[in-house]
Amino acid sequence: MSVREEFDEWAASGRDRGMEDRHWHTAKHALARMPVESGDTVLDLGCGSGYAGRALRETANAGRIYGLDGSPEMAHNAATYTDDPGVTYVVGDFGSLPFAPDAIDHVWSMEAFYYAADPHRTLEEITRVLRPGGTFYCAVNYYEENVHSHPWQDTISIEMTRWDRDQYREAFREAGLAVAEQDQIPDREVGIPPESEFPTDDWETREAMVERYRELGTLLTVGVVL
Amino acid sequence: MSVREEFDEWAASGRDRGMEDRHWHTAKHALARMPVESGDTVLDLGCGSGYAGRALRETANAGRIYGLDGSPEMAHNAATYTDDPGVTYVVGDFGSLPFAPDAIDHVWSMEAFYYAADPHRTLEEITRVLRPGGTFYCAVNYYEENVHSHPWQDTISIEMTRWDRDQYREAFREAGLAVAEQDQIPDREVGIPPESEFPTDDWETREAMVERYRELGTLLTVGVVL
Amino acid sequence: MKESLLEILRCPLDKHELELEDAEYDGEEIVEGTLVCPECGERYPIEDGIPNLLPPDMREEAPA
Amino acid sequence: MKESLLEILRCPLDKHELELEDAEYDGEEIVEGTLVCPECGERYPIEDGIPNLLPPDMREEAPA
Ligand SMILES: Nc1ncnc2c1ncn2[C@@H]1O[C@H](CSCC[C@H](N)C(=O)O)[C@@H](O)[C@H]1O
Ligand SMILES: Nc1ncnc2c1ncn2[C@@H]1O[C@H](CSCC[C@H](N)C(=O)O)[C@@H](O)[C@H]1O
Repeated sequence: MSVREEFDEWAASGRDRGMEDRHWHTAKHALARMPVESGDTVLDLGCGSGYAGRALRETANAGRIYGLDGSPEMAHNAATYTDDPGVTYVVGDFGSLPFAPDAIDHVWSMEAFYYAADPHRTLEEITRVLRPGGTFYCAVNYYEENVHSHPWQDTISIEMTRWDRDQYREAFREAGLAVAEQDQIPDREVGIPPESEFPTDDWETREAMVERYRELGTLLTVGVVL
Repeated sequence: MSVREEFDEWAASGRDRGMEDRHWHTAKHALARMPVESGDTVLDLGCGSGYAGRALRETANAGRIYGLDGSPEMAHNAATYTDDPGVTYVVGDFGSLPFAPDAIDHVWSMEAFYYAADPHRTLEEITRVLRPGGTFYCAVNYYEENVHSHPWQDTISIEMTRWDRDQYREAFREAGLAVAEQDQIPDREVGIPPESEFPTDDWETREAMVERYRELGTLLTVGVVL
Repeated sequence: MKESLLEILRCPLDKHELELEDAEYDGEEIVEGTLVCPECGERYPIEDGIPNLLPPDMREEAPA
Repeated sequence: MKESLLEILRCPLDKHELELEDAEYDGEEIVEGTLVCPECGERYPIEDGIPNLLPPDMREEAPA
């Protein structure tokens, strides 16, 4: 199945809003760190429901938000959640961004980057569309150190990239992005049931669930175009 | 009183270790985000007891740490806390760093930057000694939004710079540092007594103490040399 | 989408500027139309106001 | 301090390289000595292994 088919299906079944609720727990902390100035242009790669861009309009007074997604259904859903004229959705692929060079001040991507068919090429594309000094905020829950995310590949038809922390930093630098920060942001909000309720449908042990959310969390890598 | 006199006195009375204990609560989170690679050279500006540089040697395998402090007593104390040959202390002033251009991979500074007599000049000096792509991690508890820090100026003879978040970002950019991140890191460790114990010697209300530590926290601004 | 979007949008294949054809407007919003790359000739549809700039080989309809 | 530190240390006033004089060693460590700037002639003491590179006007002893 293609990205479009897979995620059109997710969008049609309402998973875009479900992801928004869950991802917000850690995404909001990363969004709050972004050096977005009033009037800046921000690109949200794999925007899903588009919540991140809308948040940056409200909190950082971003001037223009472009939400790009490979799934037309996702982009169309996102468009129905806002009538803000500063927010625009575009259907496109991570492999060949349909934007002019230096057109973007900051790129955001949550839980999407690892679906890129060629992640190195995507990083080069990001470097191309960002102006010098622009940042790429790349947040992922699927990464090598998060052993609890490894089985996700079995549930989806698209090949996923599972880099570790070092590989993210190295690939950023290869593409011309200086690494400014790397962090793991814990999810302190998801409810973890008491010991007596384990195993649950999703978790063998309470310990594993605590490790996944409170300790490993979301891997954030921040790059800056030199 | 000069920086040297003021802080020599602090060092002589053991306040260097006291600051280390308190600052560690938030400094460790910022240190953990730094993109320090094995073998990198890190400069700690206003190193005090020198704990931050020693931590980066241990956790990130930094190759060389230079701890610079304007107080000879601070630097001499710091030297007695380690015999690691990768760690070197230097007495010097923020206004004219005694280092070659491009010599440093990353600069760290905790609770010290605002003592610079001319903070703009210090930022230019930092840009000069950092290599392109190098980062400046600037962490401060004394800043405009932290109203609880405002009275600190009355307790010290050195003039302190009290910028707000915007002023930090603007000054970084003026000096040639792209802003990669700005964040306020809460101190979740300092013990806050129960309501019944307020007012304490230091705090009128519990609410104020909670705001100071759990909400406002340490302001971190990260710059990258273009 | 707004017409001003053309300033920043590029053909995903050759990064050339795009030209707008057959535009239908709803106020300032372009709701239907086609973006054409004068360099490679590729055509990209605007559907419901959203331009579809997937490379052509990724754009086919899902099998019914 | 180690002699290799000279590669990176500069005169705080004019950023010129520094030269080492009157060095006393303890193994590889220079424990006492003077760093001299051949450009401006300024002299910086090494005390207990720690070079003092404060600009001269900031270096005076505290009033006794
Ligand atoms: N190659 C590709 N090009 C463009 N979008 C892609 C893509 N691969 C996956 N996507 C999109 O990336 C999204 C991943 S789900 C994450 C959505 C959103 N960022 C959130 O935090 O909830 C999906 O909407 C999917 O359609
Ligand atoms: N202009 C200046 N040049 C060099 N060092 C300075 C300075 N002004 C203040 N300092 C030093 O900055 C330190 C501030 S106290 C903070 C120490 C340490 N970073 C910590 O986190 O605990 C003091 O050691 C003081 O001597």
